[in-house]
Amino acid sequence: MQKTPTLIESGQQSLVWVSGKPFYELPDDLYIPPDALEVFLETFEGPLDLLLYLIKHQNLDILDIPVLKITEQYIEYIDLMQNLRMELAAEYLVMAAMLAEIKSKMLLPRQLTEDAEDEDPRAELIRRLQEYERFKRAADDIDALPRLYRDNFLVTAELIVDKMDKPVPDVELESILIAFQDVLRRADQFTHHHIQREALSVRERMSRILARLSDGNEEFVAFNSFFTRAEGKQGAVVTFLAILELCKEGLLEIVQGEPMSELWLKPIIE
Amino acid sequence: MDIKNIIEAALFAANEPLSIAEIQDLFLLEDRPDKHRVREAFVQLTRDYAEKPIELVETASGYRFQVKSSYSPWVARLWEEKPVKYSRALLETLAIIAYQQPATRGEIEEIRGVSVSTNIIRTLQEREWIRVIGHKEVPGRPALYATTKEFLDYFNLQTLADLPPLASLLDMELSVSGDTQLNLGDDSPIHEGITHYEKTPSGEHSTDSL
Amino acid sequence: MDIKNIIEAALFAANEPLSIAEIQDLFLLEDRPDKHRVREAFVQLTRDYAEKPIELVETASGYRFQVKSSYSPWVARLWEEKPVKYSRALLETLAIIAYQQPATRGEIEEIRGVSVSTNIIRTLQEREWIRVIGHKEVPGRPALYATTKEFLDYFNLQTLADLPPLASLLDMELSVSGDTQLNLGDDSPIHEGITHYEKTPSGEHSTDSL
Repeated sequence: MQKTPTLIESGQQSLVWVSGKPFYELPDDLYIPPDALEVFLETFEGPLDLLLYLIKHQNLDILDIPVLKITEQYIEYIDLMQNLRMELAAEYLVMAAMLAEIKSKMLLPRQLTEDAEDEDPRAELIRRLQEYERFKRAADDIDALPRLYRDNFLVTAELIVDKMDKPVPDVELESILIAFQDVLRRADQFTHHHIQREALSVRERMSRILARLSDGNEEFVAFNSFFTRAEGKQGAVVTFLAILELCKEGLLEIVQGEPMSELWLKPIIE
Repeated sequence: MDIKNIIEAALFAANEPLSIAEIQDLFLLEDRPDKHRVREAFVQLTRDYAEKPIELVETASGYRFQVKSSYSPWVARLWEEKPVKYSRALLETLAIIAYQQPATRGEIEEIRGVSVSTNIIRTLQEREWIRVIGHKEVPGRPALYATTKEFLDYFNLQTLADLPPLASLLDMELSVSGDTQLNLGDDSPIHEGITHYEKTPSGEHSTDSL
Repeated sequence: MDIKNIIEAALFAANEPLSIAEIQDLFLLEDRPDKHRVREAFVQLTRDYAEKPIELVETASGYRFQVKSSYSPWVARLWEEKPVKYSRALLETLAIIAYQQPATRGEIEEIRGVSVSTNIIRTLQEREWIRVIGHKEVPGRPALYATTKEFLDYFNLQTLADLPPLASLLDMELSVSGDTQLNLGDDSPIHEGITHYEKTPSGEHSTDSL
């Protein structure tokens, strides 16, 4: 901790005694290059985490926090963030207010009564810091536990029976929809997927056309044969779009012997 | 057929831990081994595999074979994806639920000092590590979260008591009101939780299916 | 670590048969056993398990452990009246194929953000809910999957258009316009498609997919 003091030390160079140990300069933990601030903010899980960090990195006793010092550092930090117009969670500001309140209470002359129950203004904060710290440690402990697919792997041996003997799970249509919804919600975080109902029938038609093209023995299938009167205009449009889309995706070829003659479809397969 | 061999075959074929009851069910009534006999088989199997790269372990929902963790550097190469690294926010939330269960979201936020994102709760529920076991009888009736057997299975634990001990609070001479935190040594916290919600039958198992 | 033990661990952990090459890939270059050594391990393992209820077998795509068939009467009871639940990954894969068909595995992976295991595809094919209807003309010529008649029958659908509309559940979340992948309101991209294609019959649009 023998680094050079930096921007926060302004006006505060006096020697400080903390828990019986002299401190000659403020640690520079608070100085972070501005472009790193955002990263810095992300590394803290909240105001308690930040406070704990400040305390730990100065070897301060959590049970006897020098509120003045910590408050100033904390507020300095918050100010810095705000000056840089960083998005700061409201909780950070609430904590700043709480610290300021504790600080002011500490500055007031303590009522010298024998009323020992008259709590130290820091008590609540200390309790919360301690509470948070133990769970922070517990989180590390849990993370360190051996876990499946990282430290342990399940052992399986295949059982060959008539596949029919193993009952197959039932699936409800709704669960597929829900699964897809989840997928889209996740995918939506990276890209915009525009899914519309109309697309579906075209997609289906694409599958059908492809299936027909690949099932048949003929190399070419007449373009016209994909259109049936029974489906009406809409059906024709859907089929047409499907063929165009397949064409665009390089899945089939539209072939014409000579101008104005009949069109043929040919799968680009095998 | 030797009972031990049948149990061994079943443990290998199952994709999940098998409980003693599930193993007993493999046998027709007249051949069904008693619990004692099944346990004995476990002991023998544990011994049989002592020198092998796999081992029989007991987790919350039963027994399973798994690869000894000293082999994970090689075995992990079977999958291209790296195992997911969980965020601190998620781990802290999970830790609070694990040690303080049943816990409401508000209680988690109180401890962490920040709001808990819905995403985290949902991820934990999707992983089937936590579930709603009731609702607290306070305004808003917030959901009470608890960990599941799957959580214990995943982390190789038999019971919550196997979790690493939670650090104790240091004494402050400042005299902080002695609010107790739940002890994990026994089941009582969960039972306490249940008393809360037994009065309110509706909806309490709505998320069981997750 | 002993090479045989590592191979044994990997065979047990893998969900599918492992080829000799896949096994060699588990090792760093300097420790990589040659084919001979791997085969030798197989021979040893076969011997090691001779008396056990499982055995090492060679299949078309490699080696795997399987339960000796004489144990199947007992082991099969694991699944009696207790069909395993399909995993979320499987349902998601099925949903993507249903709504976005024809789709390649790569496309599914891209949407899901994680890789799709061969197992899932196989299970869906075995169930006859999906099938390969062609191959996409991009490098590697990946298979294009589509749902089957059996899929429609199972879910009581006449056509895919009877699938529940997404809109009902997705509300505004997805209506964000942005780049459409299949824009029906506007013909231009499709026409472009044809023009393109006339010059470069294949591959040109490989990235158009999701």
